[in-house]
Amino acid sequence: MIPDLGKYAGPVLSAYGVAIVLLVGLVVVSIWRARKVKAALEWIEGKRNG
Amino acid sequence: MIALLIRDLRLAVRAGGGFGLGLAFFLIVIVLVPFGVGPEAAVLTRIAPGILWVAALLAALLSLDRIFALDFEDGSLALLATSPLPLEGVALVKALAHWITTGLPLTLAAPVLGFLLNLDGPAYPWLLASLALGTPALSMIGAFGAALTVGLRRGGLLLSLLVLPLYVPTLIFGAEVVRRGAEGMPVTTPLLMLAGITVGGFALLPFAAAAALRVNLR
Amino acid sequence: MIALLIRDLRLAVRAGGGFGLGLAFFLIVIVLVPFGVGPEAAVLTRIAPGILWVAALLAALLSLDRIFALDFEDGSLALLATSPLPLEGVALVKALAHWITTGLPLTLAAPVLGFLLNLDGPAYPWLLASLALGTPALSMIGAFGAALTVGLRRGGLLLSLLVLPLYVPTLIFGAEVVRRGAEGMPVTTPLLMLAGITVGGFALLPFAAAAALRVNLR
Amino acid sequence: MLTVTDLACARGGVPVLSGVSFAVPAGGVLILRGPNGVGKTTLLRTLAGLQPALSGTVDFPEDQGAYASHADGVKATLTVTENLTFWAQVHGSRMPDDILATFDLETLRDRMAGTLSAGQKRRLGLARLGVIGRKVLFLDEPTVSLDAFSVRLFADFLRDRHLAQGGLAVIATHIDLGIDAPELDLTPFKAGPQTTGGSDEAFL
Amino acid sequence: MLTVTDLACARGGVPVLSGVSFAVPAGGVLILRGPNGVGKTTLLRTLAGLQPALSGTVDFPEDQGAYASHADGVKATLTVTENLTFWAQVHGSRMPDDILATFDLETLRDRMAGTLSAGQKRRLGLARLGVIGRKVLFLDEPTVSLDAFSVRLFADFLRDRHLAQGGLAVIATHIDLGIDAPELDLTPFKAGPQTTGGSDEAFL
Amino acid sequence: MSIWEYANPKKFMGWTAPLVPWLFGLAGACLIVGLVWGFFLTPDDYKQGSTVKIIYLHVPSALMAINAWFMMLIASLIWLVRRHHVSALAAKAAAPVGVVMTLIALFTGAVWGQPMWGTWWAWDPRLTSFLILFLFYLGYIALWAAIEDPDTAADLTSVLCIVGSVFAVLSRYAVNFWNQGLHQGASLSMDKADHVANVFYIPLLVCIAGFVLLFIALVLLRTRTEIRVRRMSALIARTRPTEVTT
Ligand code: HEM
Ligand SMILES: Nc1ncnc2c1ncn2[C@@H]1O[C@H](COP(=O)(O)OP(=O)(O)OP(=O)(O)O)[C@@H](O)[C@H]1O
Ligand SMILES: Nc1ncnc2c1ncn2[C@@H]1O[C@H](COP(=O)(O)OP(=O)(O)OP(=O)(O)O)[C@@H](O)[C@H]1O
Ligand SMILES: [Mg+2]
Ligand SMILES: [Mg+2]
Repeated sequence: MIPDLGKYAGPVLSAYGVAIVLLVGLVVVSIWRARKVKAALEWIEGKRNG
Repeated sequence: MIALLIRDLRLAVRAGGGFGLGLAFFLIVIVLVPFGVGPEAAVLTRIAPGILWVAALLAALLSLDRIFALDFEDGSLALLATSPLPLEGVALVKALAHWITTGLPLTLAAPVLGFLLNLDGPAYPWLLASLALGTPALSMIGAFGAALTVGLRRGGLLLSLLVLPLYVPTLIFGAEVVRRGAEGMPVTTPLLMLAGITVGGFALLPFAAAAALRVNLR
Repeated sequence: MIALLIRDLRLAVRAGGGFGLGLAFFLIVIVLVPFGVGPEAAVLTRIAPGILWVAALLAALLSLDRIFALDFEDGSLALLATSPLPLEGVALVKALAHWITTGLPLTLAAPVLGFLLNLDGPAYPWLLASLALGTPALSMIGAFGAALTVGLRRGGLLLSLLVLPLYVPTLIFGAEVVRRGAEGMPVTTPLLMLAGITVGGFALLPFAAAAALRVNLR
Repeated sequence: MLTVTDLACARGGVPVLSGVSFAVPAGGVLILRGPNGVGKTTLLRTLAGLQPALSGTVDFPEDQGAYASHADGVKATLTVTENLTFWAQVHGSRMPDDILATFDLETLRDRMAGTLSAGQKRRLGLARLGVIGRKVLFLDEPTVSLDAFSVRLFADFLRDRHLAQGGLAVIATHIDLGIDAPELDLTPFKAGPQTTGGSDEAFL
Repeated sequence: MLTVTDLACARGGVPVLSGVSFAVPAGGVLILRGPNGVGKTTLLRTLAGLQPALSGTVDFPEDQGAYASHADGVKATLTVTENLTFWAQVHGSRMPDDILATFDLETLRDRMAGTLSAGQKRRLGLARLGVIGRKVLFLDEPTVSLDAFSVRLFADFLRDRHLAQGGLAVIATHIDLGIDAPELDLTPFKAGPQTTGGSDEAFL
Repeated sequence: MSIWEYANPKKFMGWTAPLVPWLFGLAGACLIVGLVWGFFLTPDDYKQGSTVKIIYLHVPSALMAINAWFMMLIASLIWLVRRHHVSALAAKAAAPVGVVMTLIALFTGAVWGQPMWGTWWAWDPRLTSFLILFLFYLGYIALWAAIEDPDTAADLTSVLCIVGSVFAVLSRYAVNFWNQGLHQGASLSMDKADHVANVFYIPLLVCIAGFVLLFIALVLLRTRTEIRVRRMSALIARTRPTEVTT
């Protein structure tokens, strides 16, 4: 499946690997924090109104 | 404004005022480098212009947080802000005082320290010229950074982080002047650029610094 | 003592506490040197071990005045001195906290910055080892210097002046380890010396620092 | 003449006081009262223009305001005289000859300010007010650390020199200054949770 | 039990007080009086062992002294509770459950100390005294910036908790604390120019 | 209704809510298509071999790293002139995204440089000015983190962003100048994009689109989070001092 990368397999794969890890990491962290903050805010709003 | 300048200079030379310590730091960095790099003369000659400029920059940097922090802590800055002096003028005067207590002695001492690093003979006048032209810019840019971080307790290192990238152009042109001077190449272009940065900085940055001070005094 | 350590670490990571800024300074010095010295890879490779160690030393140095000064100013230090904790323990813990917030991150980041200076391949493990062994000594020696200057307002630069000569042996052996590592020479002797300085420093300097603190609190 | 109309002010982005209105005539004093944390410091800083008001107006002759708090800009490594001369020069005024006597600082005139005791340093900070020639003073706990004698010195200065020359003052204090002046208790003006105008208002 | 015998003390190398003698029994308070600059701060620092005496002796149970002044070691970036817990841990004591209530800090418990008003911060500084479990307190103007209500809180704490448990205190202040205690005016003990013992004595 | 109405935090929360998932979906689709296409279905370059595949990550991330700073500059100006909280918070939200983009560009460039130039890092003008950009990002983020009051932080970081931009341009020029004087330069040229054949070009465009969309989605999401944080602290502040938790 993986195309033959020849002698440059190392650089190419590590570039893809690190870039994807960084991107996915950023997305995951952003979403995780968004969820956390949203929950905390809803809790506070609920307490204020209820 | 003259009164402010005189006061700042007087404070600097009084006990604990820090006069001469920038110079000492400059000296010590220059002395440490051969310990780290090793004593070979050829290598030292090669890196001398760069190291001298980097050391001058670090020495200027280390005393930046004095520019406003002390006056902020004891309330003087708030009082100055409500005084008839324009805050832009205050920023300008304080940068000037910083230069007189740091940049100027550093410039005068640099040729002596050049010997320690085996700097090439023809480079000495250019070392002096580039530092004399460039260190005022370091003080003014630094005053801007100090104004940004004045509200933070011990903003010292944050200040370094903010200011150092702003120092890059000055450093490049300054070191380039000395290097070209050492190799007998023409130095006009980098020297002009250096002058441009200094003039531009003194024309514009006092306004940015005053704006930052106003925000921090709020 | 654990409580003190935890408090110091907590203060460091809170706003304005300065965690990570030592690291940033390290990074920036390493970046600045090529701007000054010029971009030639061969020259950079040659001076990389020395510059890396000098930069690490300067980064440690800049955050030294936080070790005691803040606690002195707000009176905490006087209160700690009259508390059941021995002042020697306080000095030790504070040096430790300084190392955890400065020396440790610096050590971990150094290999990455080695790239920027074109450090030779075989030198990397030795760079790590020498910094891991040497930076604790920098923190402990620095804590002693900070204890000496704690009573002075903005003793920052004076502190540098006092501490830098004390750093010279650590610097020489540390840079030597890396340089020998880069050239494939045996590194045991300088490594042992480095370890000796660290162990000796931690055994003796807390007492000196505590004595200095007592004098300054008077 | 100081006129404050429907002022609201905030600390750390949170409204602290609202609906404060008062007027102080030339030659008058207003004493601010209120328990710790009610917002005296905040109000004085707002009046002096050191922080923006949330709403409402503060009106007094331009360039006549002066603020003084614990941090009174005294430099430890300047002498008493040097400290005062500096502020006089900054304000373009001359230092009155008798100001040192007024605050009983004559014997201390050549001492470094850093070697003064707490009360002596405070007197120096107050003496600055007599030097800068400003008419509208905003004073935050001016008599902290002063002994009874020095409090009287201060009251005399205020009455006989400042107010007599048409100045006015707003003073926050917890003690009795020995000045006959109207008092304003800030407790009723405490901002409720609904006060509008906070910098975070857009987020509510 | 605190006994002071013929004490002389100096500030900046200059003798300030001499011949001070007094004793405070367990459960007792001594209030130091005297005009600004007479040497109250100097005396308290000497008693607490923060600076050496020129001559004379200070005697109280070891490891029982605690000194408190304006600078009360409150960290701006720690919360009120974190500040107090830290000092409790350092002294190996437990934080009493009601100490926050005693100083009316309950609603502020999770606030960063840096965001407190002057008086609130002062209350926090005083609460520290209730946490460290020391018996012999040396307090330098403890009620600066406090309103009348908070001064009473402090007096109650001192009387009902500290003194009642056998503690004692020496307090320098310019105001009336509402505590019934003997006072000592330091004016008569002012060191004359002949007082011996200054660090520069060898040069006279 | 003026266009600025959309910058009111409440309105902003309203109209961005349905947008975010779509943007993430679209960005993900573009990225998967572009990267899979580029990685599996394009031939190797005759000169660079398979390393040419790195272009699909390197170029879009380098583009976005610069554009993120540009966006922050504009948002900062809007904040200083019109004082719309959302623009300040958007600038704050974009900075970490920009850093990650810069890191990706730096890293992919470095591993590409090893086979192409024989070195991980060279002090070439382009690389150098990127490193400086990275430092500006770090300083900007550190300043945000260091200041407690959010409005003060917004003001000061905005001023920093503007002054920093001027100096970034200046350094770019300075670095150019510096390297011409000293460096052989030729081996570092990166003008290959002009010659990139269509086989490489189209997937590259898809990847760029993916990065742009991802950037927008992330900034919106993070801005929403920042708004919520502000709202939270506003609510907590208003309930003071009767009860405070969390
Ligand atoms: C750490 C190393 C590197 C960094 C920081 C870096 C940075 C950059 C930057 C800032 C751009 C400009 C993006 C734009 O504005 O269009 C760029 C584009 C590009 N880079 Fe790199 N680069 C690095 C290494 C490399 C290497 C080793 C190669 C290949 C030999 C390479 C090939 C390219 C190409 C083909 C482009 C797009 C063409 C263009 O815009 O002219 N880069 N890179
Ligand atoms: N940074 C901040 N964030 C939130 N609240 C704050 C901040 N700073 C102060 N406050 C609160 O604002 C209120 C007003 O404080 P202020 O200092 O004006 O009070 P004050 O009347 O001067 O009190 P004191 O008599 O104790 O000096 C206090 O309740 C204080 O806790
Ligand atoms: N470094 C110094 N050098 C010389 N004299 C000093 C120094 N520091 C303080 N003094 C003097 O020592 C005397 C005692 O000061 P101290 O601070 O003990 O007074 P105090 O009674 O606490 O006054 P206050 O009520 O104003 O706080 C003062 O007259 C002061 O001017
Ligand atoms: Mg107050
Ligand atoms: Mg005193």
